[in-house]
Amino acid sequence: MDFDAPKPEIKIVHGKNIMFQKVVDEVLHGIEEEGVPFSIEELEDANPVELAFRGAELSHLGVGIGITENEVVLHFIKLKEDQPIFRIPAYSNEATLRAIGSNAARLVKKMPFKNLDNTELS
Amino acid sequence: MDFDAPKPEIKIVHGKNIMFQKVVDEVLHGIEEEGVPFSIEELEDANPVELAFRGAELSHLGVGIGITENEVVLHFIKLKEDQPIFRIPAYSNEATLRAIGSNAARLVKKMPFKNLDNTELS
Amino acid sequence: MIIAGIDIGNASTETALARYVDGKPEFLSSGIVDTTGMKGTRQNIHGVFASLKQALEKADLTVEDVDLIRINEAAPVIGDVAMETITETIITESTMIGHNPSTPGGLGIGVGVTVDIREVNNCDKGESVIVVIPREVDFEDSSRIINHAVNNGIFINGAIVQRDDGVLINNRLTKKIPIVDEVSLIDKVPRNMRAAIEVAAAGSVVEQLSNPYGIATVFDLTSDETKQVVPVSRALIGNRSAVVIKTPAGDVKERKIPAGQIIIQGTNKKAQVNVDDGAEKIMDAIRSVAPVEDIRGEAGTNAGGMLEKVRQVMSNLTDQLPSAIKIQDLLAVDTFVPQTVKGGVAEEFSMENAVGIAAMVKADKLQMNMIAHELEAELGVKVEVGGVEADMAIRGALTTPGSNKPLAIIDMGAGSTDAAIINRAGEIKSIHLAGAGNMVTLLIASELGYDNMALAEDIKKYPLAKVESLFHIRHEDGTVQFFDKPLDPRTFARVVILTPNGMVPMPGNYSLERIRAVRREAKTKVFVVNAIRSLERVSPTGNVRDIEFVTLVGGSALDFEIPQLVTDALSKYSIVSGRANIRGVEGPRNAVATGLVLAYEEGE
Amino acid sequence: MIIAGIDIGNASTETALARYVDGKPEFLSSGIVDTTGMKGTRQNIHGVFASLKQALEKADLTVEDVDLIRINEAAPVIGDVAMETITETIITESTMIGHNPSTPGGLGIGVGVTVDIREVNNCDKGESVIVVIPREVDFEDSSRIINHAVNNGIFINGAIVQRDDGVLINNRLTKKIPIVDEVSLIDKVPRNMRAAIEVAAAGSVVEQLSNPYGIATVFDLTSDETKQVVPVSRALIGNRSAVVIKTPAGDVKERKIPAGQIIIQGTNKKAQVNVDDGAEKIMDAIRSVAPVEDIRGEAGTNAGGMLEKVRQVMSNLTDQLPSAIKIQDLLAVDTFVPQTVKGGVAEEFSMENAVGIAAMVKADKLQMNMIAHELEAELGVKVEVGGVEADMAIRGALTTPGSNKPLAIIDMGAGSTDAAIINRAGEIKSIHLAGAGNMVTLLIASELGYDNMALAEDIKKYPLAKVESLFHIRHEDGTVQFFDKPLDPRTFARVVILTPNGMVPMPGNYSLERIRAVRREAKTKVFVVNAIRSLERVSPTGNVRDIEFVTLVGGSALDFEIPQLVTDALSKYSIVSGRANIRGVEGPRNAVATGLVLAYEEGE
Ligand SMILES: Nc1ncnc2c1ncn2[C@@H]1O[C@H](COP(=O)(O)OP(=O)(O)O)[C@@H](O)[C@H]1O
Ligand SMILES: Nc1ncnc2c1ncn2[C@@H]1O[C@H](COP(=O)(O)OP(=O)(O)O)[C@@H](O)[C@H]1O
Ligand SMILES: [Mg+2]
Ligand SMILES: [Mg+2]
Repeated sequence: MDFDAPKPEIKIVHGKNIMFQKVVDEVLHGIEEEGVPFSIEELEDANPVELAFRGAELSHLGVGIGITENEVVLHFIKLKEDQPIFRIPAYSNEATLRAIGSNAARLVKKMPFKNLDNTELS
Repeated sequence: MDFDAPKPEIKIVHGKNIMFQKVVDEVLHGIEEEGVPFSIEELEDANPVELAFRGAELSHLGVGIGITENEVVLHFIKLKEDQPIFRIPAYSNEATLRAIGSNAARLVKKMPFKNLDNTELS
Repeated sequence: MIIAGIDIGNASTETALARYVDGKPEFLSSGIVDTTGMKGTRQNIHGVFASLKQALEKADLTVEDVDLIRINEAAPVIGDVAMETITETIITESTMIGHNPSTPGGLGIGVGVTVDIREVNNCDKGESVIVVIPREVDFEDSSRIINHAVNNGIFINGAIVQRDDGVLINNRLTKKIPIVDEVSLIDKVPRNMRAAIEVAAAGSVVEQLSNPYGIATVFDLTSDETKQVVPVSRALIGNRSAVVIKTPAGDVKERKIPAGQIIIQGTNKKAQVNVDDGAEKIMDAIRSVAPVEDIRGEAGTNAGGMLEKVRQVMSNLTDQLPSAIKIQDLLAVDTFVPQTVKGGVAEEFSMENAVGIAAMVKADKLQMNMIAHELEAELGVKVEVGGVEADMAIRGALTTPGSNKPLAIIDMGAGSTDAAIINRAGEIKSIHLAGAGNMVTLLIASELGYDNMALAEDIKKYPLAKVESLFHIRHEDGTVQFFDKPLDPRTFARVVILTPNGMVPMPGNYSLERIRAVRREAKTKVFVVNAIRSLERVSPTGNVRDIEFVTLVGGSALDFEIPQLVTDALSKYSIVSGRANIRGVEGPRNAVATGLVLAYEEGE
Repeated sequence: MIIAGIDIGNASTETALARYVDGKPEFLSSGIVDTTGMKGTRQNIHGVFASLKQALEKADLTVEDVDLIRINEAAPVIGDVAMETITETIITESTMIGHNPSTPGGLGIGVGVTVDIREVNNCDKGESVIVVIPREVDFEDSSRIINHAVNNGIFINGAIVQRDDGVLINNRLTKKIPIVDEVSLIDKVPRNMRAAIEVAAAGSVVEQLSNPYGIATVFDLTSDETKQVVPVSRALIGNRSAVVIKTPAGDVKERKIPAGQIIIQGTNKKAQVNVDDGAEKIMDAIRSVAPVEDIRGEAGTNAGGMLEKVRQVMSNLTDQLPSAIKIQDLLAVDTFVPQTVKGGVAEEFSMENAVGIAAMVKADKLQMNMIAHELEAELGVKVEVGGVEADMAIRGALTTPGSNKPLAIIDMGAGSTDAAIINRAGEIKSIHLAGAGNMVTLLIASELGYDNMALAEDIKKYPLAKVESLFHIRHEDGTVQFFDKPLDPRTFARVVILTPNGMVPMPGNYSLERIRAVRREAKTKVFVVNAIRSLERVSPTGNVRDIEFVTLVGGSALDFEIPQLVTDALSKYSIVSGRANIRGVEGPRNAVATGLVLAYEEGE
């Protein structure tokens, strides 16, 4: 059997005209270090949870991240729309922003999540 | 963390006014024996691959089965729409019909597929 | 008349309630609660109340209905456990980094001189360099500097990075290099030294640096120098990435920690043995001087410390002078303990040898009569001390369907493993040995490097599973189980313990199979060994083979695999054994309590 | 001048090409192809051509440029392997069904008399029944009949089902019962007998029927009868579902298959040993009579058959009379082989003990001179036979950086493990032992129950992974790898071998860890054992400890874990060992070919 599929990617969705490129970048770095492909989309919507869920719908891995001025949200297609896995403030420090990106990748790679308070479960 | 999700089910989609209840039943028995929940939907569409993909979209497990007079198709949300995992004729024998149902469940349970020619990989 | 048999154990207090009709007991119900306070002390009374109340409620009776309470003449045995590491690994001047970052960068092997990335532009054209990148330099700067240096003709052949930036840096390089990241103590990486760095593909392990001749090839070593790098190469076996740095005096050593002697005083003989000779030698020594009167450790040594700690705990518990405490049996077990390597630069750890010890102490005769008196006063019911624990346990065990005299029992509790045997004539012989459930828990905790004993106890008692998605787990046997609601993200992709109170995620990176193997081995090392040791001692001939039937009783016989491990081992001696099923309904619990009721019938 | 060293091995033919300048060799290239035909026969010439051509092409040369070809004086050693099962399990009148259907129905334990479902309405009210449901009755009829019978006051306490209908039936019952399904040979289930059926929860195993006292409780057995059910209960340990049927004469036995004797004729002594005494005894016997002249099996026994088969294969290969073939070394290994239980009803299988044997035969001096002549004639280049294989291998191995005289090598090939040692004075001693790569492959195949040797060879050579979704796999070390395109559905949820030609799914239900353990153990049993055996023989003192340096060469030294297993084992004797790196570039390959070139320099 030989068949083909769309590229499996994590989808990051953020609001228009973003003033928070630094936040997006750190999240992307978290994904990149874990070696999972991703792509970015810009949408009007202002609710980060909706953005994240929209990302999960667009992603063929079912994993989406929504980013607004205020929040970064990680969502998974099999969850209820109003109940994402993780949400953190956009003003979180660099390590936490990277960690939520890592966790998106780890959801795909089936690896234990990083703690978002910068401590590993130990 | 306490959060909720829609019930994870395999979605079976078949054409309207079906004359092939027996086929549907055998597929369902295959799923039931494996212990995975399922639900059934009726749609106009006549193309079994489209029905199956529609099922995969509706299913929160991402697994759909499309059934028409002619064919039974197993699809998975992460695949390209025109490239389902398995397709068998609707006139297949009981064991094969059950097996495609089992395989839908096994896709969810992450268990090796049954061979659709009634032989286990050995 | 209504009789209650109550067994106060080290860990649990059990009740059997029966009505005597025509001189025959008819069992009504049973009760079990945790023992309150040290066995044989006044505090036990609360537990006795609770246990009795539980049984009475099940039978719809009250204390007033009870005519007689029989409590056990407790075996005066208490156990404690300790652990002593006997090897250590030391790195002098860091020469290797053998850790496994989850996301190293690049692939292959690179050799060069270690240079701080901020000084790399001082290097000469044509020089081969491994850059060292501390936390302060971010991945964008790092990759820019490297690309620039490479353009200037400096050979950058690898990188050692403090942050988790390996993939990020590599993705931005024009010429890809192997990168080891997450090296926490980067300041300890020596500069201006020759270094080799190797990163294997996903799923593979380093091949060059884990082979002494591979290191020799890289550094052009003489055969004498090659001999010196053997511990380095061995330590790197199985890693996906590695760094070796050649410092003039650097070395990795495994050394034995002199742990001191154990002195075993028998009735007639005396033996001394070094703890670092391992468990086998210690057990041989104990066997050679049996019966044991006392065991002491050489003063001022770790062995001394370990045994004196046990003695101290016992003395506190029993309110006796430490010098009056006699250690009368000891179970030593060889084990491994993960320990951080001294002098490592990336928190490398290695599995060090250790010896685990369970000690058993005979306390003063416990004050069961005092307890009986107080109970009688408080309840207004006649209370008597009903007989020796082992005798009662055998009587209880004989209610197991399919069992008959002659019969041996093994009572697997928390602190000690007790065995008793009854012959056709009804004569009973019994023995108490060090090492039981608590020892298993200790071994599990130390081999996995956990301080948390409650966690280790859960690992012991409950099966494991792997959380494979937010919605399903895979059990130890490969079966899959689905959940309607998503599982706690803290358990995601982790090994979990399936406790009755929910899934407990396991810290660390152990695979399910590893934890399972540790668990089963700990159970084998303690209970299989003690089953055979104890049967040897009670066998009329001293030979285990001459025992036909064994039933397993006690809390640890409830375990989901201990009985099968023991049964399997005993079957090699043609012994029929299995978990007891007291009165056909209680399983391995309630043997002594049941025996206390039955002994009344026999007029004891 | 240009010299080619060509090594014709049992499995591969290797070339080293060099230019001599000022009496010093400068290596240009190398070549490797599969050996054509049996080593030492005319057919080898095709392989020699191909191997030489490969090397020449890499160096941009032609045959005309070559001044001298040196081929090896081949070690006249051929190996073969065989396997003999020495225990079997037999069920007389089926008394148990111990298989593990993946989807049994219900939960718990049920006891009753076995009745065909079509006759259940003849049962009396109040009777306890286990229904037997053959293929002809579908799940809808079955559940209707059961519900109806239950309504009529018959106690249906369990079901034994031929089809995979357990869950389907159970879902349609008003009163849930334990159901074991997929019982293929349902006609062998005895009717009108007392039976007990147990189904455990997902992830758990049966507890009652795997305990002899549990079975005794269910069937109310006497202690003598309990003794008889021990093999039944043992066989059920670890299953999720089980059935035990009490037939008057039913029994499960494990019995030893008398496999016959092996007779080892040494130069001075002779020893006999029973094959069913196991590998250890056999190896002891061989050690006790060394040096061995010939090994024979007792005529008319399995042992005889096994060794005569080896002799026959050898005689065919070498064109000698079987009686002229002398077996001069033998490696026996204890192993387990999954075998279908005789008399089982659900294709139960059990792991039976077996002994695997690798035999080594010294053939006649091989005809290397004839090959040299033919080559010379065909190529028009001078060809000479260059020296004893072991000497050449040592010379080649000494080009490994970090190595020096004294040095030992272990050449790990396909049929034999050869060792050689060179002392400071340059004197060489060598030995050939039975058992190498092919033996590892055989052990893997038989322990996993595969007939397919090519599959077992792949398992040996390549790492495993688990396919966890249609898009990703998990490697042995836990690392995850993603794919853009969906993987072949035939690999889904299976353990796969990561061969260079893609993923090969493993048949059967083995876990990755199990296969990995079998693989590593097979490697240890053959190569670690033979490394020590062979070094003992070449050590000047007979003591392995007196060897300082060992390098590993040959095809099996390419393995991704064999060198590390051997290195680890030898390090316990304080021996520095590791994979050779011939000329600093060839890894463990090309030792003999390189040695052939170097020996010219020394004027040999
Ligand atoms: N369900 C269980 N599975 C495994 N071990 C158990 C279980 N319940 C209790 N234990 C173990 O049994 C031991 C206590 O046994 P018990 O017979 O109550 O001791 P004692 O006779 O000293 O009162 C402890 O080590 C405990 O961990
Ligand atoms: N990449 C590899 N990994 C593991 N084993 C290998 C590899 N390549 C060859 N082998 C094994 O090496 C053996 C052949 O070794 P070789 O040295 O070529 O034999 P010979 O010296 O008899 O020609 C075979 O058992 C084969 O399975
Ligand atoms: Mg990293
Ligand atoms: Mg089934």
